[in-house]
Amino acid sequence: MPKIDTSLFEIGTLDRLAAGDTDIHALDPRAKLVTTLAFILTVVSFGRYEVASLVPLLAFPLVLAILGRVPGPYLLRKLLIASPFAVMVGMFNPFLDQTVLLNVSGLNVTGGWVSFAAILLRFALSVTAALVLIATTGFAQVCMALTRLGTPRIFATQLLFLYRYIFVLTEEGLRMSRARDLRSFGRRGTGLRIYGFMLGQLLLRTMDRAGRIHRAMLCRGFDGEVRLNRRLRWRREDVLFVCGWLGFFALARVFNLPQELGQMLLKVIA
Amino acid sequence: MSHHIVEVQDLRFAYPDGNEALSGLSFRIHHGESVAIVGANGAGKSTLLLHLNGCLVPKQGTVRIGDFPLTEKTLPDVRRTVGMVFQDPDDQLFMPTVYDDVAFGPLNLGLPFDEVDARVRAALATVGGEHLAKRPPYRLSGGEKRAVAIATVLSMSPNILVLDEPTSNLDPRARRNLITLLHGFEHTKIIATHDLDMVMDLCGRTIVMHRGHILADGPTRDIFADDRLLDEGHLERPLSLR
Amino acid sequence: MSHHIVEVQDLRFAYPDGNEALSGLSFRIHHGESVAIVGANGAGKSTLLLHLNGCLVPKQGTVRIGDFPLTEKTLPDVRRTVGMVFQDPDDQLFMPTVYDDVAFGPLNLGLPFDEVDARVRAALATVGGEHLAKRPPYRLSGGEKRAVAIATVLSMSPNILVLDEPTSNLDPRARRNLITLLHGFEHTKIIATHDLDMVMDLCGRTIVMHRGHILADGPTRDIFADDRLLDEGHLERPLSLR
Amino acid sequence: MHMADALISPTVGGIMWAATAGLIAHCSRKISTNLEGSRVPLMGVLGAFIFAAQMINFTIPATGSSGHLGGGAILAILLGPHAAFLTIASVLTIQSLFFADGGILALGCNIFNLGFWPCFVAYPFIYKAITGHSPSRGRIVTGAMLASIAGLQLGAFSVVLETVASGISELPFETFVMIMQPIHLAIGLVEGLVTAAVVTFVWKARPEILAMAQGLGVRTAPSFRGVVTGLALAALVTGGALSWFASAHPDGLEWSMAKVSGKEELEAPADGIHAMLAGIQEKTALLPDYAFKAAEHESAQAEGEAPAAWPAVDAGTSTSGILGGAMTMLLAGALGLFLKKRQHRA
Ligand SMILES: Nc1ncnc2c1ncn2[C@@H]1O[C@H](COP(=O)(O)OP(=O)(O)OP(=O)(O)O)[C@@H](O)[C@H]1O
Ligand SMILES: Nc1ncnc2c1ncn2[C@@H]1O[C@H](COP(=O)(O)OP(=O)(O)OP(=O)(O)O)[C@@H](O)[C@H]1O
Ligand SMILES: [Mg+2]
Ligand SMILES: [Mg+2]
Repeated sequence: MPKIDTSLFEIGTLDRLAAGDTDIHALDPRAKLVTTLAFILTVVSFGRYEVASLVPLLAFPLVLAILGRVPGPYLLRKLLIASPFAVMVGMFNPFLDQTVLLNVSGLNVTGGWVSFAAILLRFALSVTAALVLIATTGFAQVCMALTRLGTPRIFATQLLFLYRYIFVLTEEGLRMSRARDLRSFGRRGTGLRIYGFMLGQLLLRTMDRAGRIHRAMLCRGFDGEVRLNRRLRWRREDVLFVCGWLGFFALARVFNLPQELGQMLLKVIA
Repeated sequence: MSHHIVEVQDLRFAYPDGNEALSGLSFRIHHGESVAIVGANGAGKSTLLLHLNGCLVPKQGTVRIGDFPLTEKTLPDVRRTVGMVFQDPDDQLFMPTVYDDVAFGPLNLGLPFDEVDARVRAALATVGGEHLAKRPPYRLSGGEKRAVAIATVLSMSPNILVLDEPTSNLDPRARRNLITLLHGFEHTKIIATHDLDMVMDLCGRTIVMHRGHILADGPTRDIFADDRLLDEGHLERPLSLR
Repeated sequence: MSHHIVEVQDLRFAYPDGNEALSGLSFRIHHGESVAIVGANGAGKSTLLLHLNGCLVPKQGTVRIGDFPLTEKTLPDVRRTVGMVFQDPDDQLFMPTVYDDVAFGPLNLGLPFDEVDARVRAALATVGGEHLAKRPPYRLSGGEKRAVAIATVLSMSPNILVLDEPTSNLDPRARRNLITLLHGFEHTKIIATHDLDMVMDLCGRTIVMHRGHILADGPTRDIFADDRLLDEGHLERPLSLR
Repeated sequence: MHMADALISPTVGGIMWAATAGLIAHCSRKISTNLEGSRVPLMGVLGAFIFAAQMINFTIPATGSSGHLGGGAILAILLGPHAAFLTIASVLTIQSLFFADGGILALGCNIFNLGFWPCFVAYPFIYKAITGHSPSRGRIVTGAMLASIAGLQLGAFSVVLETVASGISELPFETFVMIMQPIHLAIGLVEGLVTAAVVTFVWKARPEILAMAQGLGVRTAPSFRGVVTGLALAALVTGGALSWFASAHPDGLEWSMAKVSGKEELEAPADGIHAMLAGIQEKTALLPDYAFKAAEHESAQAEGEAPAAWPAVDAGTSTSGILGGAMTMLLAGALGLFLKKRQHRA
């Protein structure tokens, strides 16, 4: 229960952030969506032992977060909350893969540790990119971009509805849960049987509500399609944004930028 | 002008579980009238309203809006003419932002972008909700939600406004503001409610329903003066008349 | 006897999104008092009620029920003492029949079968709902649901009754019946509502809330005579006082 | 059991995305043509119900821990397979975008694992087969239980396959299976109980709702069978592709198993995996872990010498790597500061 509670609160925060009006917010949602997808694909296409060469990619979420005024501490907190699965599965790598890859001044670094670090870095990159996308775009806009990019309309519409009614229904669920707890005295009443009744009850109410919403929609001329009164137009900024970042991703993917930089430095020093 | 007439003849309706919610109603509401539908819980008020724009289809009897009986074919026209405000604004505000919600109807009418925008602004201005345009509906207070729900209907410029318990859960000031707002509309208004004091303020005519029937239909003052009738309809004389 | 005292001191509470719903409240309600909590939409009434039996935990300040501060340890006791009726009876009625629903609390208290049965019957009789015992709650009318919701709480024989908007969506007769019913209880009663006429009928004392604060706390007659206060609290003079 | 982006390879992610996208497109067509969009609000709101149901929890008998509803099976029963699949897909989308549960690339896998099996396998072949046209309490309970368990087992097994085929995690196949399947048997049992309880409640209170859902299935029955066949084929192909990847490059599995069993000598070829990463062609490929290994073996054999593998680093490269990495971090920090400054001035 606390988990979904805080998750909902997070949705609220993302909503608030998405209402901002920075240059990043002003970009076409399609541009941001496409670039973010390309970014994630780039990130996961790196080899499993590549850590250093992933580092330059940090630039993407970082720049967007700063320009789009997404607070860093917030992103960090979200990362931490979401990390357990990746950490849990990746954690085995150091034990299972003991090949020595590096020897840094007498300290053996095994492949397992390197790939573990790579997993964590990929995780951080892909999750922050997705969060920054929502925080600078807003869910409705992302849905709209999805439709424009070929996602079936019915799916996008459905997503919008789901999103809208999460709040209404979780409130209902919370109130029912409260009502039960008040008469349960922490002992009985929280078993499966009662739970089934409660969920059933909640489900019936939910379906009734769906019926009422559908009626409300029909009353306003709903014909199977949900339209938004916004125009999407590619501007020069959007094209620049997409091309610039895609170029950068390609660069970072092809050249090991840190490596090159290090070699240059070494040469300069030498 | 006859376009704004609402006529119901011998209307019957049963829910799928066999419950006969309306068992033979007839009335006729004229252009510009403001009519209250009152009665006990479960008398059939909400069910009746749902028939006025074809949300429910009668088992028997007819509903006419203007010169046309309500049929499959006239449905789109009727829905544009009859604007319906539901009891729970959460059922009516389903879009991501207030703006999108108010624009939903006009967009479905196929209006051009600028016309839609103008209508949305006008409708929000009428209910005093311009500043809410960008907010998501679930963040609004009860009174704000109700006002926006009315705006979503106004933006389709209906001729007839149908409201189901518009003042429920509003604080006294929000209620007063709403009543003032409704006073300002010259639409035909049909309002189902338990708030008899609002009826006194707003409606010249009252229809009393009881178990799917019409118990009485007449000038509000007369109806509220008839204690036996009120008692039969599970009603009470409004305080302003005591 | 002191067991029935409700004391709130400097209560503060903020929802997770940072919204400060209560910002420093203090009051003391004595045994047998009947107190109304009124105020605008969003003033914090419901939030306050949820603190009185530990559904929400204060960020700062204390709640005392009887002689004990409300803590994790005293929670079960407090919940038996304070019976809470929610605004929407649907939230509260989740068992397959009315009987089961009213028996739910006493069963969880670990009472023997006969005692539970006796309590259920008594509670249903008090609200005039004996004939509903076998019906499923989701098939009841609004007024019936409300009565049963109160019975579910009465069956635990609380000393303090807390009600959130008990008259909302009731028809005038159901509302009158409820008021009569509540009149008959010698419990301490705390009622959050927008129905100021019910307050006039039922509560000797009124607390006016505004934006998480207490704007006024005193005899109902005095409060409703103070037009400036009422205006500040988004209220109106009840019709029975005009 | 949501998979995360960090743990899957682009190949696996991409294949599953394609499979899922195909399924979504197919289901959308089914629904929009059959039902004129009228089920859209119901689907959306039921999706939200899955979240709301998590507000209520229950105590699992004898363990004292608490559980809640997962949702795949119940949605399939209430909505029929197509609408349910779309609803599950949208629930998972929200979770991945807002709760960072799973990830965008892994979304394809997650939707497939948690949506395909309950909707297109467990529901038609288990639940409907058992309840038939004359549901009784016993049949509903049995059907719901078995469908939930089967759906989750298949889903969990897919997670294992996808993870192992991706080769990012070092967890060996067998170990992973031994962890995942029993855990999900327990989860499936609980989910089955809950699903059965809720469905029987609805069946008693409002039988018409279930009849309606079932009726939908019946109405689409002729094409439905075709769909299931098609989807089963798709699943076979997908599964085949996955196992082809696994078997064509067996070292992903064998290598890690060998590790567990302590056979160190198998390591050398594994180290060669990234040997060719110097070449731009391979660098830009989307299949870093598997696809080029064969090629690399061939070329290594052809040239008769093992190229210097990145992991077998010489001191010079690693120093420059570390130095460069640190510099990049510094640069990023500087960039950040610069942007912040500019913003304040703006
Ligand atoms: N979806 C439904 N299925 C079956 N019966 C229903 C349904 N909705 C309403 N009813 C029944 O139809 C009758 C009329 O209900 P309706 O909601 O129209 O009453 P109402 O006058 O609006 O009551 P209230 O004042 O409580 O809103 C009642 O007996 C009610 O129980
Ligand atoms: N779950 C929640 N999360 C965040 N804010 C909330 C939540 N519930 C209520 N609030 C906010 O807390 C404040 C007090 O709300 P509360 O429900 O207590 O008001 P109320 O006086 O009961 O209003 P009403 O008369 O409309 O019932 C409001 O500003 C409301 O928006
Ligand atoms: Mg009604
Ligand atoms: Mg309240």
